[in-house]
Amino acid sequence: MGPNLFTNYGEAVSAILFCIGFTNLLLQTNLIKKIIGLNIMDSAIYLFLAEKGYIAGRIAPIVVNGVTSTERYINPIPSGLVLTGIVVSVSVTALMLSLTIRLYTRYHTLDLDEISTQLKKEGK
Amino acid sequence: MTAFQIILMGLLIVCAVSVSFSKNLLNAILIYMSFSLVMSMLWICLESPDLAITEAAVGAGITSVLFFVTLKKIHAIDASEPDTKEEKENE
Amino acid sequence: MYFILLSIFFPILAGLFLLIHYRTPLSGEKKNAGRKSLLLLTGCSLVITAVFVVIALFCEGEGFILFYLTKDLPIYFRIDNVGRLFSALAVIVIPCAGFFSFEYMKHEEREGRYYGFYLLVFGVLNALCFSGNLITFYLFFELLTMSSMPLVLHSGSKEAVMAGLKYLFYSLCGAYAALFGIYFLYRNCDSLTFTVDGALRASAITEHGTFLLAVAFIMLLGFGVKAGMFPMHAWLPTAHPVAPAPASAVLSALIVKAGVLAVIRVLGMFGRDFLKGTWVQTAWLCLTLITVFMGSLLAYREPVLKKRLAYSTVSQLSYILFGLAVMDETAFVGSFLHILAHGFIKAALFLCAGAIIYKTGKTRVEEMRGIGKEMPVTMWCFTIASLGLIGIPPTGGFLSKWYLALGSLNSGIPVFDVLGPVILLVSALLTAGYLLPLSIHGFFPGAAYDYGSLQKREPCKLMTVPISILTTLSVLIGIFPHLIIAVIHMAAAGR
Amino acid sequence: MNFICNFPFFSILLSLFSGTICSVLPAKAAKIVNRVVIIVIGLMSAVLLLYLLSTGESFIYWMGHFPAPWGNEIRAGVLEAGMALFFCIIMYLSMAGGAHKLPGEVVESKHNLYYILVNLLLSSLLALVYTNDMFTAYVFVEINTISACGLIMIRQVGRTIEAAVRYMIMSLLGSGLLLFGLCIMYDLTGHLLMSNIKESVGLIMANGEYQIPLIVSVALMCIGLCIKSALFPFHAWLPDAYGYSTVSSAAILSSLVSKGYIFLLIKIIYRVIGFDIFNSTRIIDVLFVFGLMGMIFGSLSAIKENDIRRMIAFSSVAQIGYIYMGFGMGTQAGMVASIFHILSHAATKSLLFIAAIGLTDVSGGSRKLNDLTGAAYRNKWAGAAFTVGSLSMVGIPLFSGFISKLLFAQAAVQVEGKMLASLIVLGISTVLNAVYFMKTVIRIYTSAADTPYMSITFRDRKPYTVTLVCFILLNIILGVSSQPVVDMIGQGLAMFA
Amino acid sequence: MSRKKTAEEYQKTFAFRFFRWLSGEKDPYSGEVEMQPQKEYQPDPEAALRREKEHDAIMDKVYDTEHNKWMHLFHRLYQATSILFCLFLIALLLVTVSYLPAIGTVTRPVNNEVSGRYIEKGLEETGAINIVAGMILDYRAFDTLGESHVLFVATITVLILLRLNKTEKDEAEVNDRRFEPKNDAILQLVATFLVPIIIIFGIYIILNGHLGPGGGFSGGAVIGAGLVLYLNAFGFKKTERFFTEKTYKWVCFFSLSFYCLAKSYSFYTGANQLHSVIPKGTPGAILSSGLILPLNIAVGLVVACTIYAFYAMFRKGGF
Repeated sequence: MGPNLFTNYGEAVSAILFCIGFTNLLLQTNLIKKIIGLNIMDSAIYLFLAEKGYIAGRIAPIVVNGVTSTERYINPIPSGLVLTGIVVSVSVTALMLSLTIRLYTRYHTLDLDEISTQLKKEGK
Repeated sequence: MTAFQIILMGLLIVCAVSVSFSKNLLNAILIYMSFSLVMSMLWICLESPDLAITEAAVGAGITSVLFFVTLKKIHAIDASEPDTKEEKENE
Repeated sequence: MYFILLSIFFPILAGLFLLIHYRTPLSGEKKNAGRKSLLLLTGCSLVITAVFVVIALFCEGEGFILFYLTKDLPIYFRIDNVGRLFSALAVIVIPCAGFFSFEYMKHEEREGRYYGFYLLVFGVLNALCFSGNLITFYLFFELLTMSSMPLVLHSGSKEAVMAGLKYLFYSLCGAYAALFGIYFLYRNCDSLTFTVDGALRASAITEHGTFLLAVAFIMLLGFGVKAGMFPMHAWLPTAHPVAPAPASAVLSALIVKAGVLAVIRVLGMFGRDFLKGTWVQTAWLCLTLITVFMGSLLAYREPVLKKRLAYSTVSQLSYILFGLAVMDETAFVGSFLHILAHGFIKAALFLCAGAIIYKTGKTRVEEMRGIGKEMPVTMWCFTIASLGLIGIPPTGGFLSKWYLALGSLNSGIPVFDVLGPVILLVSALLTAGYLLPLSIHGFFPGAAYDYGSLQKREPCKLMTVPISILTTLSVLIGIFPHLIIAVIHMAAAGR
Repeated sequence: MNFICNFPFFSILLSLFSGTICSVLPAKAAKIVNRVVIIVIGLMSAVLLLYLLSTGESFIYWMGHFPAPWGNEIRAGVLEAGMALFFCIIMYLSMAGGAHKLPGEVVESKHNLYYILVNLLLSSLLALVYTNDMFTAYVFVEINTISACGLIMIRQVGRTIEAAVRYMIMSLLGSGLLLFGLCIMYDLTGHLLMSNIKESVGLIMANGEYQIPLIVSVALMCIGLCIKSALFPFHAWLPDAYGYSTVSSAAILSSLVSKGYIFLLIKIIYRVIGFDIFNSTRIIDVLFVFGLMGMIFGSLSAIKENDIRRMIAFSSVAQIGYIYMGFGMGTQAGMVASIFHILSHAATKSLLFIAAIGLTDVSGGSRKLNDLTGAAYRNKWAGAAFTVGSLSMVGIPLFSGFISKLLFAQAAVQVEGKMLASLIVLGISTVLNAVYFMKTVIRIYTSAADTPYMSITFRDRKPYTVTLVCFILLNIILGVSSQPVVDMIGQGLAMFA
Repeated sequence: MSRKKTAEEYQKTFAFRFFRWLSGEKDPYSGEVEMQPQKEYQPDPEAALRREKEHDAIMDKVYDTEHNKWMHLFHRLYQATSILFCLFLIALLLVTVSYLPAIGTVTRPVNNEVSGRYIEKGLEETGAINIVAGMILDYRAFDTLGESHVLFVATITVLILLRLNKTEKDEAEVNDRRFEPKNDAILQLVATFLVPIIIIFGIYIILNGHLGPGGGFSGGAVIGAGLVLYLNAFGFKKTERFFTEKTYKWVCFFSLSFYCLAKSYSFYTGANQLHSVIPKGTPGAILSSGLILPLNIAVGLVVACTIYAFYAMFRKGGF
């Protein structure tokens, strides 16, 4: 164990959240819950990223009164990356949900295992 | 501020875990919605208002709406084909 | 030099042309016209190629590089005496069997495919004989497998397909084992060009000596698959009988010899001095002797004629490999003589068997009682060839076995110098046991034979002439061996 | 700055823009736009490749007004330009080869959407090839994933949708891991540009301070990309996805999409982490072992398969195993072999998919091997093409597959510890490949007694046949004159470092 | 006394099998098909049917999840290993986190010259007060270009999946009606007040993207949410008057094309060191910071339309 586990509690929490999301995405057989897991996983990564930009005692990177000094603002890069990331995860969520609807109209279940069982029974 | 952050993070983990174990899909979605809200609060604490706005609009707003409409659609599909619904209920 | 290229690529192109042009099965009214042109084309191609090869045989030169596969792996052709002897064998057997099949394949549907691949095999065999380094050799070795497989599964029956697949897998396994060795040779040699006295770097021998021995053994085993050596012989008795008879003749006489050729080349690459007296030699001798004995024994028990001949091939090829394994010059001469003798004899025998099947439809030995009365020319040839295979003077078979035994006795390897000739002798007896009864019962069917049902069923000239030519040649080798032996000695010295 | 240096930027933007344009065009116009764009980009890449070969140096292109650590950048070297050219060729041929099947597989009103997806896929591939920035790479990886998913499920059969869901799940796991690894890497180095990260990584390795997080981050990125490129234990989605989507999709997916990720991995290895540092971690051993397992299990699954397209799909699993085995050797030679195999596999696999569709067409649309008996006589060109593809896969000399196997073996011989394992598995896999491919070839050349199906000749389907011929030629060219390609790969890798 | 074995007994002996192998009749690949009488291949529909039935029977047996013990066992094992894997992942990540540089401090490598320049020169070089907006739309605009195309390609895939043809659409519409509240008066009243406010707020966020928190994406999402509310209150009939698929198509097309072209211009001039003619304006004014404002508007339009399109697609497979 390294020295910074408790200082980095935010990152630790996001790591745990990441794993919870990951587990949900991997293990839940219900598609909707899988998708929620995916969203949790993505949010965890964004939290992880946002923690990196944070510097104690500084304010958001919006220039106030034309003061442009590094001493004053937090790091803007992670925020920018997270913004991009959020768009990606919304798109993916929409796509996954529409896939879910399509699968449901066809197989009348949200359970992925059951779907694959049905598919194999079809034997096509 | 730190204590507040820690509470929020604790809430995040609670939300995430309870999503995994909730049996009802609607509950799961609602919990996820609150997860997003907590997340956006956390981002305010982390001095990232851009993210907070976006997360509030997207995570709590759009994504949840999409989840709801999916759920509704699924119930509609079930209702439109009564046979399958009965089967489901029998189970 | 261009004749080498011509002798390789002319038949390949001709074969491809036949494959493309006659791709649909011939049937109905068109069949006769189509067949005529097909046979004309095939015949012309065979003759022209033979002419090219004969001219190429008398070429002298350094060889030339066709193109580079990768930076230091050229596709390189060269003529040396080993290649000359092999291609001399090929240039006689292939046209003979080809003309034989003009009659034999008369009633088949997909003749175009058959002749196409037949010509491909011819070209690839020539390339194999003329290739100047291991990578070229390997390339055409694989192509040989690929182009001869369609001959095996020509009939398209399930049995033939399975046999073809079996042939393919055994060959590929063997070829890969060989390729495995080639990688190491490539790393430990200055170049992959063939030599007769070892191309390994001296430093490599001292550093990885044991490892290289294992590599040599794997390569021998790998190429041995093609030559039907013991643990991987099973494809041979499966594949040969299901092929059409002329194709089996080519398979038995030439294609399996490609494995022998490969072994000779590999032996040259590693150098005899490197392998002599090592465990590799001992193991190899053991395997060959087991194969010799086992093949004869199995042939002895086998009732189906073509299969019996296939087992006999297994046995006879290991005579050759034994001679190479002894690594003695006399035995080497014996091996080479046996390559030629066995090539002619086995081709003749298979063609005879084909003629019998074609005319009477009989495949099992016990049905062939009195066959000699029905088809005298064929059976006479069969008998003479059988005598050659057994090793009765003055045929080529006698001479080669004599040299083999002599070489083995001279070699001074403990145990094997005596054991070898003994097993060869026993095997020769077994050969007599499985071949002669056919002739005896064929000519003397016994009192119970119904002479009334006897009818003359001699096949036409297109069949008997090739058989006679091959039989005659097998005898001639035994009578006038001097020229050949001189060439073999030159080959052994690497000239 | 020479005008040619704009070409990478032009090709990415052109394909992105054409995607947008196609959304308002009718299907026919969209098709033409798609073809033209691919050709134009291919030409630009070819010119760029020649230019780079003549100068012998790679160049950096600013995406914006700001230089290295502040703005985005793309970078072009010989390898990148060559890959872009190759991707264009394969994509064009795949699209042309599958064009005649499209109306039957996709609803008429959705054709222009299909071309949008293809355009965007191309742009994301190009961006992955040219990018010099990790986060850009991530964004385009997502575009790649989503458009690949669209390509899978554009033919809406139950299987494809299920496969698309599985594909998305696996890919999202992969992207999650990739992004997480990326974040850790960003935390440690403070940069997102590849060249700057590499400097910092060098410093970190020298200081020895953050070594554990560094290795974890590298491992996460590697695993993420492995999952996305369907390395052996993560291949569950692959057979359905390749087996049931449209022909062009299958060809593109198998030959390009997974290769895009693999190329990104190569970039990460060389340009972000550094080849030597990467080799000093144990990650390469893991890649090596999974590669070997993939080679064997992929082939075994393919042998059991009775559906020709699923069989080819499973063979992809094995081939990707080859590529990772090359990475796992940890030498320059292994890398060259892997990259060559990317090319040869792309050329061969798309050929096989497209030939297979020709064969199933003349067997009443059935894909069962039993029904394909004699199909090669009914569609001669497809039969010949399938044979060529199979021979190449088995590794018969004169075809591209042999050269890549030769290169792998040459690389293996130089690595003492992994030599025997890789050579033996290479051999086993060759024989297994032979088992199922030659079985199929013999099957399609076995004449069936009487079949109710129609034959298809050259005249019936000219574009299709021409495509097949092009593919065959490509395969043979790669197999016969491989040396220039190998040299180019070596030169490109040298420019990478 | 030796006894002669019968043929059947003999077949079981080792010697028999050994000789079979020796004589090459035993085939490692195919069992015992050797040397059977030849048969022509003939398509046999009955056999095919039989095979299919057998296949079905096997499949039924295998996928009879309730009674298949192995399946259960496999599932358990799979779950157990996955949980173990996840625990392992958690442990690994925690260890990694513990080695990472401390959070919230200035000295961590993230706070280097890159972020320094963004903060110090960002206002001057991009003209945007919101440094984040300046960064994503100017310094790292290529990422953002990619991002908007992610959204675009996601819409395309949703279109592929959910867009229905004419007849299906009517059916879906009927279906949809049945499950929607019919003209709920309260909802309509609330919506009449709320929707304009929401949309105006969204527009504000977009236009202020370079001045304060927000930007094209979040503003677009807000407008989209307003549209969705409007749709829910008044139904498709009303929205279709001003928003159809065609509108969506062209709005998206123009916004994205503008985005592409504008950014291409800026990339091209940047890379070739040409002077860009786009004025920066005075920092703080609405019309300032060069391309950022128009880009934000374009993105906002795309996002708003996309959100609405998603919702409409999900509801009834079309607009």
